[in-house]
Amino acid sequence: MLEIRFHGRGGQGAVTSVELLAVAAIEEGKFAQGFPSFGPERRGAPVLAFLRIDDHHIRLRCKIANPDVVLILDPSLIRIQNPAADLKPEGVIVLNTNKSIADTRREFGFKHRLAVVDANQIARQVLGVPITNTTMLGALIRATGAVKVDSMTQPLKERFGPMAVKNITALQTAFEKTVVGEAKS
Amino acid sequence: MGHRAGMEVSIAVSHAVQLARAEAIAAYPITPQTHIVEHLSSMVANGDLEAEFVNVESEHSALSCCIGMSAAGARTYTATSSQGLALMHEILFIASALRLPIVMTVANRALSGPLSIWNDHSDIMAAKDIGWIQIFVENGQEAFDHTVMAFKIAENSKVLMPTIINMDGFILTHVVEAMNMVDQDLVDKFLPPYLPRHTLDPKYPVTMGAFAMPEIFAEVKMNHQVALMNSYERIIKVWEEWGKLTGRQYHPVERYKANDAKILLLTMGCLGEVAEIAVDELQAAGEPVGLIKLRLWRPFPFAELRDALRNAELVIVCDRAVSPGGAAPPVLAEVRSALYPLSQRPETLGYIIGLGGRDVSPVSFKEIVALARDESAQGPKQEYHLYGVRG
Amino acid sequence: MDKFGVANSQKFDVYASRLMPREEFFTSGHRSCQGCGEALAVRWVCKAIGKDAVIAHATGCMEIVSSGFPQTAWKHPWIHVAFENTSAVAAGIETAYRILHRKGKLAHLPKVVAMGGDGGTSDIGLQSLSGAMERGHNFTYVCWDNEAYMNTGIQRSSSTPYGAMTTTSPPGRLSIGQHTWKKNMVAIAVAHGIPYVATANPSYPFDLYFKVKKALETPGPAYIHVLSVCPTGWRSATDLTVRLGRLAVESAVFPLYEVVNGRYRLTIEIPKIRPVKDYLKPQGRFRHLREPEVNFIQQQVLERYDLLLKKCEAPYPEFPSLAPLEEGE
Amino acid sequence: MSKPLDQMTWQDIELGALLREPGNARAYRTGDWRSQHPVWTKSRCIRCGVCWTVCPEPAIIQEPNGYFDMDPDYCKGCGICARECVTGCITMVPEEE
Repeated sequence: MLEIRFHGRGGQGAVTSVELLAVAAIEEGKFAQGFPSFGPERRGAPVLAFLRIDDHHIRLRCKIANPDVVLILDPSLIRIQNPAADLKPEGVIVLNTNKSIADTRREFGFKHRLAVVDANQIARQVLGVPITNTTMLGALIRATGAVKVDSMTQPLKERFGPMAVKNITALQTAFEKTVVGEAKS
Repeated sequence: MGHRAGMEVSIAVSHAVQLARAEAIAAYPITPQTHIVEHLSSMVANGDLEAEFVNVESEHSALSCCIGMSAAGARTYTATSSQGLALMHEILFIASALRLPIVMTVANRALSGPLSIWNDHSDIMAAKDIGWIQIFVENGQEAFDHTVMAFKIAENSKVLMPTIINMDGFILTHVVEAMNMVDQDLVDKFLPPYLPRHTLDPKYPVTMGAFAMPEIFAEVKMNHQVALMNSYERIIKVWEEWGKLTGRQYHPVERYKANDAKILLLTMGCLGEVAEIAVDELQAAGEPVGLIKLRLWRPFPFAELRDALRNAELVIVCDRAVSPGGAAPPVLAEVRSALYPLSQRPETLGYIIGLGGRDVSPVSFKEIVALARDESAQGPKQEYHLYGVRG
Repeated sequence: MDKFGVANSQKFDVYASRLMPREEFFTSGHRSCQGCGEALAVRWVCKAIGKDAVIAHATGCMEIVSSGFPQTAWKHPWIHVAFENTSAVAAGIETAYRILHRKGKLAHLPKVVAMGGDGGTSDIGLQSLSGAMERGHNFTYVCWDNEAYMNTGIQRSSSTPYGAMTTTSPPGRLSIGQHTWKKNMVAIAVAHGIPYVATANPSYPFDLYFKVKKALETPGPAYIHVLSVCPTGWRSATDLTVRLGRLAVESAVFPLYEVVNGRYRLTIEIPKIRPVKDYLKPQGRFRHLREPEVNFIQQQVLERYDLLLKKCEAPYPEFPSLAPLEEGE
Repeated sequence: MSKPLDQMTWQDIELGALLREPGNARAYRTGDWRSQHPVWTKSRCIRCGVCWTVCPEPAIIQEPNGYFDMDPDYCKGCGICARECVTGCITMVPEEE
């Protein structure tokens, strides 16, 4: 089972991302479970969203304590809490940043496998707004292979209608531009 | 026959209501029921569901409005949670006394105070004696299936009883997961249009809701009690029919690796599947632990439950509500009471878990089993425990 | 004289009763007190409602006296659910009829009427009534206002008049009895912007009858506030019921008027206002009042009546008409 | 109504305690409540029907000749009819012991 935790802020679309990815995995024939950190979320406040993907029916109904992946939509969140604190040793951090892998490691001390992409820039260019949730899915897929890139098309179309095309482009762009650095011992 | 799809369970429930061709809905928003009614109102607004949706000004009015709708002959649905169910409380009894087949989803949530929007069963346990059929579901598939089936059960001319589907708030309602949907054709064959036995019709005027003097009140209650207990057979029949159509067969008491298990965990709702994982791990380690999941809460399945529990040595009942100052939390109280007449009966211990959204993992269940075994060996220290409380 | 030839008359046209329907929809054998003004009001309202209607009734005197299992005094399809939710029940019935009609399961739409006492209307039932009026359900609400919780033994409500003695507003060394002025339910109903609101009183049965007819024919919510004399709670002689209702109007304590699309209009003119003491005196519930309190009531009644007349004379309605919107393309 | 209330069994109860006989309250005779009853002086009666109009029960019946009388099964003896009679032709008379 693959357990992924999204870190974002209320309004950035972490929950939407999780839902889209869950639907894509299910449409690939897998089982998935996507859910928000339940509660009265307010715009701007740090939020979590959770995703489980497995080949079998998922019976767990608790939070993800030790994720395989943490995805960080907003790098300013790292200053508040360390999203990598409970990440499995073989896990991966997927980060939205304009910095290089080396600079990121230097700044935050991450030892895990690390994937970075400047999703803000891609989102601004492609979508015209700095909303990075769908863009970051490209980075996540690049780093984990959780689903196929093509599997995202249908869920995005259903969710965004005419706006889906741009989101798909943003996702693909991020998939191509994401840089992955292996874990440091 | 249907298709597999990933969606939020609340949306699946609203699709089930749509497939059942509900005609009249009255609801008031309350977390975590909101996604269900949001989707239903958008279906009505888009013409995807030919129904009337009334945005009432309170849950009290929601159920009252549903009573009017159902009494006038419409297939009626509503959903609520927690404080909303509590605000309906008075009217819950009247809906069943009038024998109106309203279907209601309760997104189970803690009752204030302190205010908590998160999941446990204290809302429905405060309403266990309302005279409705009450069913608990474990996952999205079950929530979907049982919503469709509830209409058929409730509207059966021999049943005519309002029916509640209990689904855990957030940890079920707000989760996107894989489910097998069914086609409209199948539902239409399964669920015929609602033919009310009596309605508010000027051509055949009736009086509904007359008051009862002491000479007759108990007879009216007896009539209701017998009807509710008799609904059991119809419920089973409907579940069997659904099982044949979909391959998904449900039972009032579900057993998981319970044969020959000396120790049985007993749960209700979607923590049952979490407990399954604990049971798998415990059995793998050679421990004789199985799981019983109580699906049908009203009418209470005495015979099946006794059958399922009678050969165990220890039954660990995991309640999700407190009965402050009471003899036992609600499920433990009923299970003990059901077992009492047996000459040989297992020991019953109670652990209250997952209150107000507290996370429950397989580890929790394993700990509870260990605690209960100790307690059983040394003799119970207290009537029941609130598991995991600090201090 | 209005178009019915009766309304301006203090005593209605003596032969006019022959023009009214004979059929009784609220039957004998109901168990209201002797001289119950509310039962009289129900009788006339039900005549006005006619056959093709359904009634939702709140808990209260009229429900208790009329529906003791296994007997019912109602010939209409009738449902009682609880005390505070009648409007919601009626809203549900109205909604169900609408969808069943749209789906071709119901040939036509019966009228929907909700009824409740002053407690079930202006106190505990106010929320559901407000909700149903705000949502614009096509129903008529009739409030039986006997000015206290008579069913439970004469406790004060927000509709109990100033100075009245009830079992929970007893006069005493520190109290004159009820010390608040009667809640203006009519103004509350009008504030919802509903198309028809009226006061009525079975001492003027024809005025009452035609107001109910009008309310039923008005699309959307209609509200009728019916003063219902209660000899038991008001401590008045049973034979004075109809007379007291008339005195309430003649003293301007309870003027009869209607508010059609926000425009106020008196339906019964009061050529010469009688002193309130004529109305108060036959009622034991006001017996303890001394002259200063009576004078205060007198002054308040006249001021309030004056304000009502000003509303009737107002060149503009209480709220803009929604008609242009409905007529829009 | 087939059986008196105190002989009805739980099986006799209609589904939802529904009542199917509209207006069957007429089986209950409120005439027993009466301690006085109205008497019409026909010579003064103009057959206007005000008495019929103001009766809350209703317990006033019109005879074929147009005159009114009380329905002894239901009249509770409140006296409103006598009080409201336009010509004063109704008097309330105590019930005989």
